[in-house]
Amino acid sequence: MTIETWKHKIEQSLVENHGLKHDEFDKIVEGLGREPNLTELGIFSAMWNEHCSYKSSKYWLKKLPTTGKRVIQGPGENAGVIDIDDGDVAVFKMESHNHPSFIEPYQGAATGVGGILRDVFTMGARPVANLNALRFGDTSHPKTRHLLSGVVEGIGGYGNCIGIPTVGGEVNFHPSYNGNILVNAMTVGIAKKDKIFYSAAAGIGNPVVYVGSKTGRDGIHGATMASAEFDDDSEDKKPTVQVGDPFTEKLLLEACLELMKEDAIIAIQDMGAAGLTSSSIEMASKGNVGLDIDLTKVPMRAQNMTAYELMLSESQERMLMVIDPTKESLARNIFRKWDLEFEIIGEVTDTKNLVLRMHGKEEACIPINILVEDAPEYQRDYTIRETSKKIEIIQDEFDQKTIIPDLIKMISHPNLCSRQWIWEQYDHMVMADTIVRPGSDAAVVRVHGTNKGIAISTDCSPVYCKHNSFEGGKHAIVETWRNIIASGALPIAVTDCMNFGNPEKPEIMGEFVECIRGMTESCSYLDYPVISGNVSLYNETNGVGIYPTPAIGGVGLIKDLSKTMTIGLKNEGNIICVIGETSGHLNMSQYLSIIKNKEEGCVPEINLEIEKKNGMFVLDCVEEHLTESVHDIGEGGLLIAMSEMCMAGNLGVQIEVKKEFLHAYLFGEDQGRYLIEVSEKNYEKVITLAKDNSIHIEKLGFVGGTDLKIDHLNTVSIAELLEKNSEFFKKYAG
Amino acid sequence: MKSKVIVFPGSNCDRDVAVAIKNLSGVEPQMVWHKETTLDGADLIVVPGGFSYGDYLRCGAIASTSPIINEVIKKANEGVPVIGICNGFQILIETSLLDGALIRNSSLSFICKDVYIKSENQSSIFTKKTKIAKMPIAHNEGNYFASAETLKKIIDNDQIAFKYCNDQGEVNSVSNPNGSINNIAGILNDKKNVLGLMPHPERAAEKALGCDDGKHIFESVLSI
Amino acid sequence: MLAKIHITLKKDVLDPQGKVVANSLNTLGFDTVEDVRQGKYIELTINENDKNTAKKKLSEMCEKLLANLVIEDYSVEIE
Amino acid sequence: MLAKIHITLKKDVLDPQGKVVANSLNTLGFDTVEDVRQGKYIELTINENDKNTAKKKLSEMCEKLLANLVIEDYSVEIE
Ligand SMILES: Nc1ncnc2c1ncn2[C@@H]1O[C@H](COP(=O)(O)OP(=O)(O)O)[C@@H](O)[C@H]1O
Ligand SMILES: [Mg+2]
Repeated sequence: MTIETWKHKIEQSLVENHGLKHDEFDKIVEGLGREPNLTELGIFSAMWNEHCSYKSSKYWLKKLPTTGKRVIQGPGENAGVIDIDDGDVAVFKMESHNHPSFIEPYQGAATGVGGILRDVFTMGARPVANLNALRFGDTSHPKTRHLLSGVVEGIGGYGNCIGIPTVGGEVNFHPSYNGNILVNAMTVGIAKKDKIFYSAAAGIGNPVVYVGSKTGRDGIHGATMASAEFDDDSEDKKPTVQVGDPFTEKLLLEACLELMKEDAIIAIQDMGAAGLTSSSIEMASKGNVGLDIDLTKVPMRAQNMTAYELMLSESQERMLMVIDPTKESLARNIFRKWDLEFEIIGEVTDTKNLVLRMHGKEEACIPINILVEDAPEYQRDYTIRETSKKIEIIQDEFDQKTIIPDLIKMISHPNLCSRQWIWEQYDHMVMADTIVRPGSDAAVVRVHGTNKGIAISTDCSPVYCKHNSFEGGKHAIVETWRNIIASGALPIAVTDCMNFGNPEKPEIMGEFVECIRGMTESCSYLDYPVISGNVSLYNETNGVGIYPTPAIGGVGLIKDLSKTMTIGLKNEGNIICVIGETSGHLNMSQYLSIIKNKEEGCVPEINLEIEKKNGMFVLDCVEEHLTESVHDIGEGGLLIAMSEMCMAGNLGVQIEVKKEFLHAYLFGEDQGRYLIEVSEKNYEKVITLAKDNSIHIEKLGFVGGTDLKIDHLNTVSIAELLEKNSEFFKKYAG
Repeated sequence: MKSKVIVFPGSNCDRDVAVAIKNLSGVEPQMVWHKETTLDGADLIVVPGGFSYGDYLRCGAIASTSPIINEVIKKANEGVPVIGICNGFQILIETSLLDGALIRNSSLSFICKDVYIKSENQSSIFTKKTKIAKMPIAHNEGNYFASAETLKKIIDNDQIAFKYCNDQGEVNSVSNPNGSINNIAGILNDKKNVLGLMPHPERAAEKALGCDDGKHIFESVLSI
Repeated sequence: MLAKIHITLKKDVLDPQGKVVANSLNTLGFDTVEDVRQGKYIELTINENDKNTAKKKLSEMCEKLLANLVIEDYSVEIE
Repeated sequence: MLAKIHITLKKDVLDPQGKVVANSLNTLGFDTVEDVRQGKYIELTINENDKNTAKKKLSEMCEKLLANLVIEDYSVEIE
């Protein structure tokens, strides 16, 4: 259906290929008291699709804890805001760009980064860190290599050019992503508490200003596409992918921050998915006002664009503002200096309608409340799948001699090997405040000009979420919390990116509901609220959904950077201790999946009480300068964590385990555990402190030499570990 | 000593180098917008890293046509010290203040990591305090190229400032991160008052960032 | 044989480079420059004796590797 | 007028990109590909009525900005 053949009467097919269900269309007609014209239909389809309206998820998202002592702005604005003392705030959010990245990995990932950056600097914050949570199909799948290289190049291409360090993230490979990769981008910015900008339009008669790049026919229907299930001919959806222009975004960033120093901006909103449509409606709805827009004023890149195209274009690097009329020329000059478009395209009205005109002719008139408050909201049916049951693991089937070969196999595996090949393609040091670089637990970025820093980590275990969505949801939150603790920071809040399959299937909806319940439990218990997020549903190809993937981005605060911890071993003779109890939980572990090729058994459960106690104990030790290095024990278990510390510090260890079931102890994935390195002189202090707090602590061994030695029986050189650990990506994609 | 840092659209290491110089010398450098036309009173001119004009067309090409560049060339010819870092190096090459060319890394990908460099010319105002130094690189087009005769000229005239090496100071192919001819990481003009280098000394100018080898380059040229 | 391959951006696709180059040409005083589109030009020597086979293979190379058909078009000529 | 500008690397300048492209084409099974050189192709619309003036200006643009004469050659045609 094209605009030319449009006959001003609604045809079924047209409604359908706008992704609107028939009852939804009836709702539109009822609300307007008439049938919408094409432009209006396009606007409704963009606003009412899953991506913009959250119609399937809203009800459940409301259950997440979103408040806390340090929370200044929770979900609902462009990004969340937390207090990090001294009048400084951190502003952050994570967002998905999954479908576009599958269709065109470089541009899809690049524009994903551009979009999340705008969400953060729209709030008045200077972005200081980017992270990316990536999920790809099996490494043997024909598409995977191309998608991986394209996505990594695109993320670097955009972030490097605009000059914001990409300091962390996560990558994993699993067949469930063969037809739907996940590209989740997170940005953290820093602002002043009294200089935060919001999107609520105000002041009847105030000018509505368009700034940034010109509007072309880019990504028309992108927002609708982002909520469409794939099928084999989704190749046809290709032309809707837009091209990113990081240089223009850099200019836009500097121009906006420059204008924000003046008292000129009343409201500001970036043009993301559904461009001018969602940004204008967002502003009007938040401000409970109307907007009158003359589309002929919109700077255009292509000839004779229609109202429909102008409203639905997803051209990048654009912003919408309401400014103080007396500051117009000042604002105009700033954007001119930066060679950017600056056009007054309309004004704020009291009609509470969105009115669009072109050459004097009215192209659309929609009451804002119909678009927003009356937007469909569903409580979809859900069924909760049985969680996978415990399997017996027979000790006799294990030969202690295989420990080292198994270890090598695991640290060489795509899901556990070093990600250096990736982060070396990202400028992770620009802005000269990166204190802890990629390759440790959380990345640490200094707040410019101070001695404090923020620690950031993204995590999620989709395998846990698939086989026990509740524990999986709990775990995703806790894993970032642990990473942040391990870097010596106090965890403060998280952002989430909820990637799931088709919510119209009760099983998928059940996964969503359970993940939210698990997340809620962890967030509440750890006083670690969700302050922003994003939902990406319909990640399915030919009816096969991805594993539930609630990617979490956590942020913490280090008040004194001299207390920053990294995972690298520091000195010969230091003592290694394990915090937390090890029962040897091999069910559903990386060991089983990598070595035994089994994805079976029960998911390890997290005891939040112990989790919190252990974490706080580690932080106390760090506070007292009692630790030399810290690493949380995550996927792959104790021995993987131990080798990562050896490799990062290029130092060996001798550890004494003397356990009957060595494999279970070394590769089990019991939760709530950390490895700490302490000097001999601090060892007693640490032990007493542990006793006083009834913390389970075990002495594991000593730092020293060039080998990893277990019970003097099993030995491997750190050099060999390093070699094997860094092999995969170079060979696969390098 | 008054330093001036030139800012182009797309520069993104301008603040980093200004902060480094401020911390080392105690004197706040002056930021100069590329549309300005004078650099009077500058004791050091810095052309910072970044992606001027998005690195579109050719890295540094468009910036090298900015109004301020004529003034940079004038001051350079008067003998004022000029340092171009990363994109700044690319810009100085495009202005022909420095010889050769910087082409795509042999790996064809952006590389951000610590490297070691050693000073080849131990007498220049920039290099005299540096022997072997560790500092980060972060670039796509740092692969130094020069024609046979140009190469001969800069060697004979002692214009090679730095070469990539390993932590032992050995210059070999393994320690060459981007395919640069003769492992060249930085070069001087024939009067030795203009330096261009790909590594980022400003990102290695304080211990908190992991290493402060980079400070010697600023200290020697600012005679701190 | 020497093959010449042109790879250009599709008509409505944004060309950030072209935009910036056009602006800077204008500021350099070339004010009659109206629009700039930047593409790739590849010279490729291929050892085939039959033009048509060569042509077929070259188109295949463009589809598989040289061009990004999502946003680019290509054309192939053989000397 | 529409001008077509080709910018190519000088013979003696190595072309890392071309080399890698050639290799990956070989590994993709196009084993008759011998050499690849990658250059730029610029389409430029210029508002001039006299071809020669246009041509002069275009060469000037190449010298001043579009080509780096240390490593690149250029050629200009006008439709
Ligand atoms: N896509 C990526 N981009 C940048 N850094 C990454 C990426 N993926 C992983 N990393 C980094 O690699 C390190 C290991 O990641 P991960 O395995 O998630 O650590 P952990 O298991 O401790 O959470 C972290 O420092 C992380 O930031
Ligand atoms: Mg992680």
